[in-house]
Amino acid sequence: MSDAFDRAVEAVVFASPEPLTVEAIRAHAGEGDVRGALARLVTRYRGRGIELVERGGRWHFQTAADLAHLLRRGRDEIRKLSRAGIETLAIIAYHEPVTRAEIEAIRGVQTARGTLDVLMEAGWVRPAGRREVPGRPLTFATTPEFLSHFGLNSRRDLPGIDDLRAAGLLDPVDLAFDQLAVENLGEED
Amino acid sequence: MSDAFDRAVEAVVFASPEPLTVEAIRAHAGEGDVRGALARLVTRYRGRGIELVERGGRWHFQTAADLAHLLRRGRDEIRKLSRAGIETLAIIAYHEPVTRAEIEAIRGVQTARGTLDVLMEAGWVRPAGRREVPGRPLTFATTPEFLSHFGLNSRRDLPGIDDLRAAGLLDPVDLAFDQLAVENLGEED
Amino acid sequence: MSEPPEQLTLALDGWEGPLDLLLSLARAQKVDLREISILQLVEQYLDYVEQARRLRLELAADYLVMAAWLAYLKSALLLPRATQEVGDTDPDELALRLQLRLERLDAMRDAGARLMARDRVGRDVFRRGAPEGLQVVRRSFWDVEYYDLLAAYGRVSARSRPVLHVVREREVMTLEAALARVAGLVGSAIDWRDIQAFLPDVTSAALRRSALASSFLAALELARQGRVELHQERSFAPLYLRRPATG
Repeated sequence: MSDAFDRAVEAVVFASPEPLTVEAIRAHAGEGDVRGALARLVTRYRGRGIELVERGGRWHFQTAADLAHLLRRGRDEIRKLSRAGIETLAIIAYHEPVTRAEIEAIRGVQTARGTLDVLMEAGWVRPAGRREVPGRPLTFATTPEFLSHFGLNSRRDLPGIDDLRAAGLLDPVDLAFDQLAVENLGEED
Repeated sequence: MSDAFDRAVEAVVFASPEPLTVEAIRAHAGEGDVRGALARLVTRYRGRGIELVERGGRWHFQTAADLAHLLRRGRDEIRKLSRAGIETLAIIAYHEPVTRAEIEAIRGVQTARGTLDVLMEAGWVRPAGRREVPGRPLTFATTPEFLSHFGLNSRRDLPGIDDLRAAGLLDPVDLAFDQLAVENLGEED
Repeated sequence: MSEPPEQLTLALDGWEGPLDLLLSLARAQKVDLREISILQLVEQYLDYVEQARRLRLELAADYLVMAAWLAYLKSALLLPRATQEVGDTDPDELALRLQLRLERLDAMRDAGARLMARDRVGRDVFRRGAPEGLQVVRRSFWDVEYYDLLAAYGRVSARSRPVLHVVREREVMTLEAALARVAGLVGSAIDWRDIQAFLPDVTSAALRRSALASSFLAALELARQGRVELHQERSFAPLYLRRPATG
């Protein structure tokens, strides 16, 4: 029965961790018309989600080329920026170019290693050369993506401190609540 | 076209290194009748060298069992489980969730340090919460990998489990004894 | 002294405890464990252990514990029922429990064997040798509004800018002034008088509160010096002052 032999060839090629030569297939599947079996299997799988293909004299199964996009699925995730992240971003926007030490001096707390990474990964912050002072610290600045995300034409559109105060964003009552929240939650969450 | 969707499901299951749940298949293949496609594919592959099987709610392709002799050649034998390991695995599978003390009560010996470790390392057994009795002992249960490795669709397919349950052989000795005592009382009346 | 037969040594090494040995003996006796003779099983076990002892084989303690328990069970089973003391466990019950345990272990041993005999992945059936793999590429979108950004900067600014505290100047009655006034007025007070009567006549409510506070402290100080007596019915009731009776 050629069908029994086809089954054996099919299973051998399927289970092999690497593409197999006709001789290697024969070594497992036993004596028989390996090429004939391979040809029948190619026909059988034509148009299916799986194809039997030969590459440089070696045979293997692969998923159909037109379905390759299914194997790489993109997933969108909406994520919240941490409080430390937003504050760091705001400081960079208002003070750029600014070093890490300056950001920490303004925030009053150390900036966790990951915070700047996240902002750079988001595409909003980039390294902007070194400051010519001892230690030559790296400075950071915002990117055009930052402006476009927040609907700004330029950094000059950012409201000044007086505008923020007028809008109640410097309200010490808020500050008191914020600091309570910071104490309770721990910084840099 | 159901055929286009069948191809997609076929390719996704084929490409996955792990057995996939219906939900995982849908995540890659897209919206469609995944179960219907799987059923059609099972029929399509029946009797071939490769089969599509469901194990514990997860789907994968595997070689037909009757071809084992061709494929085993040149492969490392899978690690042999000790007698204690086999018994412990059987007790967990047929009684889960079950505590270490309950396993020991059935086996009549303490469980050696390595026995449960080996089963967990193989991915067949996992801790499954604590029993709400004094001491809150940890319980153990089997995993989807266990079902998949032993070719079981679900725990209901464990060999002879219905007979064992009907014969009371999965009940603890105390319970079985009490039931026998009640039956004998009934006969004496 | 002859060498102990190797087969027995190996056999004993192979048992996983006394229950395991008992099960093997029981299986040799009958196929159906529900019909085995417990008495016969006990004798077989005791023979086995005795034989091992004669051959000076090291027996683990749990085998000897089981032997002692079985010897007790045997004697209880053989004794006429009437001679047993009230309160002793029924030997038939013990025998039945032992049989139930053996049945359960046997069932699991059998189940394990059937499990191992199934078509197992990697031994009887094989998964695909070189799967392409499935990938999930995660794209992160950050949910930050312009307001969040400005609020964050406002927060940082408010936190880091120096804060100047200015205390407004306001009219107060000093403790010295209150001491002088209360001490002067109490000299003429023979009867109890409300502390309100000692306050200066002022229209400002703030100054009046300050005067009350200072006068109260002055009254306490004068009472300490013995120059005034204080009387109050209860908390928050009016406070009365008068010149000390003996003063």
